[in-house]
Amino acid sequence: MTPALQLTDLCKSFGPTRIFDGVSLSVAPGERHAVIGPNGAGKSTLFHLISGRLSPSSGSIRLFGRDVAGAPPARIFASGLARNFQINSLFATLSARENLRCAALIETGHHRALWRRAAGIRDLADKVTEMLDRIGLGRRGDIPCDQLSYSEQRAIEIGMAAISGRQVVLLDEPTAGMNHAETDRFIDLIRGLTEGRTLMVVEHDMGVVFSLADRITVLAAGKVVASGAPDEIRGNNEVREAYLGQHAPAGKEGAEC
Amino acid sequence: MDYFAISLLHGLSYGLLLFMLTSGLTLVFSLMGVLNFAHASFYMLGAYLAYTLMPHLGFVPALIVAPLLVAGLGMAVERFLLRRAHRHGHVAELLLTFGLALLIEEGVKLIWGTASVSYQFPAALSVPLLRVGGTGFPVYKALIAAISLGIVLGLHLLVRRTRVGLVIRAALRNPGMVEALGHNVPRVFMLVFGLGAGLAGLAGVLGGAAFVTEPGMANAVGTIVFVVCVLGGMGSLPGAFLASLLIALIQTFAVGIDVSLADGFRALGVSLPDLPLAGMTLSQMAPFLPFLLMVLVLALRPAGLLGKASQ
Amino acid sequence: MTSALRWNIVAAAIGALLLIAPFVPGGDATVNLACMMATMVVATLSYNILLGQTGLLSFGHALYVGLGGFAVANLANMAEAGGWSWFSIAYAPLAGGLLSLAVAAVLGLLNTRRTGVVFAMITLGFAEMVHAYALTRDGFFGGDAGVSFDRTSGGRFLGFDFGPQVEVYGLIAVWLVLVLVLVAGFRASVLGDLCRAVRDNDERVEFLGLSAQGIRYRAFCLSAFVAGIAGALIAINFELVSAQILSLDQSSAILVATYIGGVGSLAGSVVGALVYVIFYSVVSSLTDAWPFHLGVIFVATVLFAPGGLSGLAAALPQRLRQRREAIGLARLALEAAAVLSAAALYVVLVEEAYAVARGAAGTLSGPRGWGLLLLLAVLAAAPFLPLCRKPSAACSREALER
Amino acid sequence: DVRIAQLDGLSGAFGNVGEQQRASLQASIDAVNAAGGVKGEKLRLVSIDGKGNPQETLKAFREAVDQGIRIVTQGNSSSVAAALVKAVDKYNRRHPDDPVLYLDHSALDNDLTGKDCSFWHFRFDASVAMKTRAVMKKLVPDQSVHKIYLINQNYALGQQASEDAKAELAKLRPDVKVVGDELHPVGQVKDFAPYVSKIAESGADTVFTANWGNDLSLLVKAIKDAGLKLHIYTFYGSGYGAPAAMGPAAIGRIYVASEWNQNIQPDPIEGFMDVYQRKTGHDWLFQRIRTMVFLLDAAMEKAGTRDVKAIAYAMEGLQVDAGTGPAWARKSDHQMLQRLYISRAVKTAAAGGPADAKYDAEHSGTAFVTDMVLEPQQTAVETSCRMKRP
Amino acid sequence: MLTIRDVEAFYGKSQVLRGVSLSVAGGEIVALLGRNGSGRSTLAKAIVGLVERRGSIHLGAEELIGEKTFRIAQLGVGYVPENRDVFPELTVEENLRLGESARAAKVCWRHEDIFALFPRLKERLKVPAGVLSGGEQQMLTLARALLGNPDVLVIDEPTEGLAPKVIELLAEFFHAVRARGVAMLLIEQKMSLALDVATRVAVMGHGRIVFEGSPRELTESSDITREWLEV
Ligand SMILES: Nc1ncnc2c1ncn2[C@@H]1O[C@H](COP(=O)(O)OP(=O)(O)OP(=O)(O)O)[C@@H](O)[C@H]1O
Ligand SMILES: Nc1ncnc2c1ncn2[C@@H]1O[C@H](COP(=O)(O)OP(=O)(O)OP(=O)(O)O)[C@@H](O)[C@H]1O
Ligand SMILES: CC(C)C[C@H](N)C(=O)O
Ligand SMILES: [Mg+2]
Ligand SMILES: [Mg+2]
Repeated sequence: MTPALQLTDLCKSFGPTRIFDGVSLSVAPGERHAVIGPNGAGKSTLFHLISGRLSPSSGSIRLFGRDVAGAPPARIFASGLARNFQINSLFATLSARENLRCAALIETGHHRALWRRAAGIRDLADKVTEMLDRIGLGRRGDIPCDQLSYSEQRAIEIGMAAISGRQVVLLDEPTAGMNHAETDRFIDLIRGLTEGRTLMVVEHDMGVVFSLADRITVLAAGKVVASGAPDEIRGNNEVREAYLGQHAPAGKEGAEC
Repeated sequence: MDYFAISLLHGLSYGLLLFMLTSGLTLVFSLMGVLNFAHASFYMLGAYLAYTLMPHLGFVPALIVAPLLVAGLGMAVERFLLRRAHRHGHVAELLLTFGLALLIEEGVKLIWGTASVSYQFPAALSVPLLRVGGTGFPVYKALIAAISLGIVLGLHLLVRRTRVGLVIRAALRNPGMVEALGHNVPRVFMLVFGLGAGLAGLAGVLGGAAFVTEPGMANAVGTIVFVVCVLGGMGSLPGAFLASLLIALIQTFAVGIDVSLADGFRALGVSLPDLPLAGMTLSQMAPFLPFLLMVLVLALRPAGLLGKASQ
Repeated sequence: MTSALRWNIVAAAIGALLLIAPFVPGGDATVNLACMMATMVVATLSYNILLGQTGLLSFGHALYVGLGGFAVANLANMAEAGGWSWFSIAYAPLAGGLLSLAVAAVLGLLNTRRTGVVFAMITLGFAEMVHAYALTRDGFFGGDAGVSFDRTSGGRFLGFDFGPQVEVYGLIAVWLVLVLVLVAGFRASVLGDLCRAVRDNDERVEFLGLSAQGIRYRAFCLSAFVAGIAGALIAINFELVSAQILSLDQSSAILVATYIGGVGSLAGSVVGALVYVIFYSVVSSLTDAWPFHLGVIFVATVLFAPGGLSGLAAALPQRLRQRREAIGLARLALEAAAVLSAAALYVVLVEEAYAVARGAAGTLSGPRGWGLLLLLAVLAAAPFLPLCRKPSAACSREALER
Repeated sequence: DVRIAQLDGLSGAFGNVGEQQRASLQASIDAVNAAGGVKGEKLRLVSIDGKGNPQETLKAFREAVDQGIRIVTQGNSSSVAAALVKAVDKYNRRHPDDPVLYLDHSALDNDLTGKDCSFWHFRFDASVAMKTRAVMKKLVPDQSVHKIYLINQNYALGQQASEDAKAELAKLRPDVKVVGDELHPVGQVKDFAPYVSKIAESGADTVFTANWGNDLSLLVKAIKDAGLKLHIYTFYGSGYGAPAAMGPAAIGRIYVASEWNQNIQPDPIEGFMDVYQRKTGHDWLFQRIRTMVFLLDAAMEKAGTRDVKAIAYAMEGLQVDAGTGPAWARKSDHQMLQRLYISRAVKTAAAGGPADAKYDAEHSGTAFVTDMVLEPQQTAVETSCRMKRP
Repeated sequence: MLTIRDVEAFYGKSQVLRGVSLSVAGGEIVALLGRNGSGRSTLAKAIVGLVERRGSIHLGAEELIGEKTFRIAQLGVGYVPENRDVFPELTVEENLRLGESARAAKVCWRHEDIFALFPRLKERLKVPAGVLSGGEQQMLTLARALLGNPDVLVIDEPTEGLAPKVIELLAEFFHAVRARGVAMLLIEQKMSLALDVATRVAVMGHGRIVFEGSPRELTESSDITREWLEV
């Protein structure tokens, strides 16, 4: 079976700074794959490369077998990949409903019917209403989203990635900034929304990672240091040391004035 | 050859004046993110104020006082108007200065009339400084070049050497956060805007006397200044310098070239069809050459000559 | 008020206006005024598409207005020279719109690559270039003198030759309605949604599989098309187009009108155009200070009412109600009177300044004038006078609300 | 009252010219009113700013007509005049019972009394062709002229001046070389130094220009700043800021062809000019405007009605005193024929110049005095006008 | 050190804080917990003057309400915002320089101290802050606030986006800062961390303080945690 996503020998540098040095990774269709690693390891950059925000210095990215390395975001989306953003990136003055509507256009095929009355497209409206309910904004769907709280905006981010109907969904720290209860709710939500799809997720919350992921890849210093089932990773010493940490030494703090 | 030399002198003098004008605009834009549409209006005010002050104070004091007055006005504008508009975003700021330009023009018409006023350099400065062939190059044009160069160098040092530049650039994105770090952002903004206005005023004192002082002068020079800014790359001072000289030289020399595109090709043995632009001589094209240049450059380099490409 | 309801009210108001305009007393003057208003509405509507919906600030919109005008003028002259009896000025605006559309389709490829200030400057560059070119070249642009034509050239249309101003008014009104329907349709359409999305966050649009530039490009072309129609109507109204129609002045007129009315809404565009034309033609015949007044209104709008007059009108009833609850009816009336007096004071002073500048004897000199000034000043300052100030609670709330 | 609408541009690049014309119109109208008006009715001036461009002028025209005004006047510039004539014609075609009369005080475009002539249009200044020929009367005999540079504004007036000058020179002084034929944009050039460098490079000894307004004053200023010693033949060099810009450098160099100079002897308008200059601070420059208002007055008296058509018919061929002698509007094309003067710049009498150089121009210390006089008949040129009369 | 009394805060017309009183003494870490949207960030903004507010907030003897934000900062309040407000166009170094202040305070922070704490930043000094990873940006905002030598630190969600190992490190660091007598108001989602470092906890619900006490008391009062924290 062709992997949903296959990265081979991916390299990326910004000027002299080398972020990736030959990363290879493969995600099977239907798999929930988590990427973890220390801050600045390049997880978000990886997502940017896959989704077309950045283009790789070398190496290939295959989406269902098709090479999309360096393609523009819209093309990659068309090939079946959607994402959210670690730092919210919504249509600020549009309502949640309208945000979702825009995200669902391609999936429903209405992006060509540019002149149809947007609110009058039945299947689109139904889909959006359903998604609003699922992300818990059923009654707040018509408020401009810059007036919603941070976590509500995070929910829209996820909703947009989900409603787009893409086969592969990338979520960058979807639960950052949420408390436990919220986080639990979102894990369920994400699980439901990505049912039958391929999910790639970046998280620092190990609770989320271990409850969501089928497989985990650990990224550090521009390389894949480990990849495997959650239990393998949990037990991996190298990962512990590079990332999870247990008795990390404290830094030296300010001197007396 | 004489023609070339004298035109070069004229072009450089004009170019440096243009740069003094543009540098104020670029400064305000790159530091505050405000594209000040009223910039050329401050230029006009400089000229008119100097015109009014000169009989009372004499030329040199007027040269100093008028820009200071304009700078003061600029600060008042920032303090009482721009600061309010800032809350509504950059477009609101741009539109505010746009409205201000309309108001200043009307105000000038109200106070000084719709006709041009006879504001000129004192006779002592209009004598030729040097002669190239039979043609004189007046002292005042040399003066313009010298003052422009001096001011601009000083400005450059000021911005590079102080922390003020940093505060402003940061405040551009997120003024609240800069304030939360303990910087008096509003005051810095006010000073910068005043400085920009003052520079425009000084350019006006010089430019008004060299050319014409009339209510339309702001519009006439305003669009050229914007072209310079965009051509050089928005917010880039070196870009503005390059573009100012480029545009000034092109405008100066184009006047002297009575050759059309069609002529050029004919010399190469190709005859062009009778297209609208092909038959025009360069001197006829002079009025819109700057725009043409800008459009061509942007087609090839969307960020302008020295502008940073933004994602 | 829901947007649909508001839209219906506006539509009804426009309909009524269209119908009665020619019959209002005042004869030709009224019809002329109505013609100018209607053409301006078309222009602001086209700008609404660009700035209001797509967030693209253009300083060169005049280019597309102008091209539409020149297209019609030249067509009419060709019709006259060639004795085309099938031609009628009635549908010539379509040709104007199409020419602008065609030019926008080419220039837009370059323009719409950028947004914000750079977009504004590029559009300005194109417009100024064509403006400067038009001034010096005879032929299509007619040079300094422009292109005059006769709108009755060609044959009749439904029995009208459009010589009389009333017939022209009818023609403009019909086109206005068509354009309104078009723009309203656009706003509610999927494209309208996408334009607003691009306005808010063009990068994100790309990650939804759509091309932001493509959307900007479509909005730009559509807006140019409507602008071309506006220009054609302006041309038909005056039977002349000159390079002036391509100038920055023309672009700023449209910008100012659209913004004063309220940039985000259709109603705003309509209101803005009406206000602008009233200043441009009615107020201008009363006072030389009209551009100053208009400028002040524009600046005040930018500062205090970013939603424009229409936004202000929509929010006003609620604000008044809140204010009344906060401070009571009497004091509200006092404040309203103060605001009106301040406005009157401003007008009186500016008018006086203009009168003095023109060398006219100041109307304010003498005890009557001073009395009036004093009265207005006192009224304007009334809410701040200690006598009128209510103690305690009301005051602190007020301070807070400010 | 009989209202006359002035539609000249009062703002924009040439607003200063419009303002002076307004003052001249007002003074002339005041003079008529002081003498009892038209059959007891006063003339009244209504100025509507046409901003110097066709589009705004047509709007102003419409405004005037809406106000019930049926006599309009305008003169700056020729391009506006061309549009206005057409608009007036169309209006009159559609309103045959209530037509409008257009009195053109300054627009020189040959076509206005040539192929585009109209029954409703009367022109009170000499046409480009007439002025060019007048200039040539002075220039042709001058044997110090060898190389001439033509520099003109790029619109009807300048284009025709350049064409006519070249044609005349080819006919009358084939030995004179035209070393430059420049058409520059109207009202946009802020610094003529580049053009002047070009003139210097060409080796010209003489310049011919029909420029006016700032385009004239800036041109001569640049010539002066460059220290070039050239003879300058102009249509308008005694006004529009040119004397002020050149100062004494003008003396012996500038020639003007016009219907008026301030120092015509003996003073034909007795005191009128003094009052005007004292009141407005401007030189009295537009004698033709006074003639125009006087002719209108005379025609209205003669027609005995306010019917514009009758007035227009009455104006044709009617002779008035232009102050400088008799003047009348030729019936065939409605072109005013009047004396034309070639004037030259001299030191004022006060500064030791000739005795008749009494009034200096724009406080510049130079005065314009008569060098040559052309009688009305001498100034006439043939016309191609085929006028349609109602 | 920081005394908040009856503070109300507004976004335009909508009131978010409805009479909050809370105080933080020098050397104390008060953790502020609460559900999403309960108004904790708004309280932080109210302290530094980034939102419209009334009531009274004292820093020592100084009243902060009515003061401009930059004055509040100069008086010694350091603020770490929740959404990593770095200045994206400026380099990391420039961001840090903006945070510096010559204030004489209990604790003086030098660049070396910062780099010892966040070595990652030292490597990235010359890059524009906008390209930093989420976690790096979080470190930068912390570092920047520290360089201002504040007496009171208001920290909004510092752990968001940080790797577990760094969070551990952070906990140590909080203790150390506290030991120097700096007062800290810590807004945090991660209960474990909050309870670990805090000397006192407060819980916010619907714009009010609904609980105040020691960490132990909070863990014991299960009704509070159930009702206001959904744990
Ligand atoms: N345009 C750029 N130029 C230079 N360096 C960059 C650029 N973009 C990213 N980087 C660097 O690449 C590294 C990886 O960043 P990335 O955002 O992918 O990290 P991350 O793994 O998502 O970290 P976190 O968990 O903190 O979000 C960072 O050190 C960052 O500074
Ligand atoms: N700019 C704003 N305009 C209007 N309402 C706002 C704004 N910012 C926040 N709010 C509202 O204020 C309330 C409190 O928000 P606040 O950010 O203080 O919550 P929080 O406790 O920090 O929650 P979170 O965990 O989501 O950060 C929320 O209901 C939110 O919708
Ligand atoms: C006022 C005049 C100088 C106008 C000029 N004669 C023209 O025809 O344009
Ligand atoms: Mg990241
Ligand atoms: Mg928060």
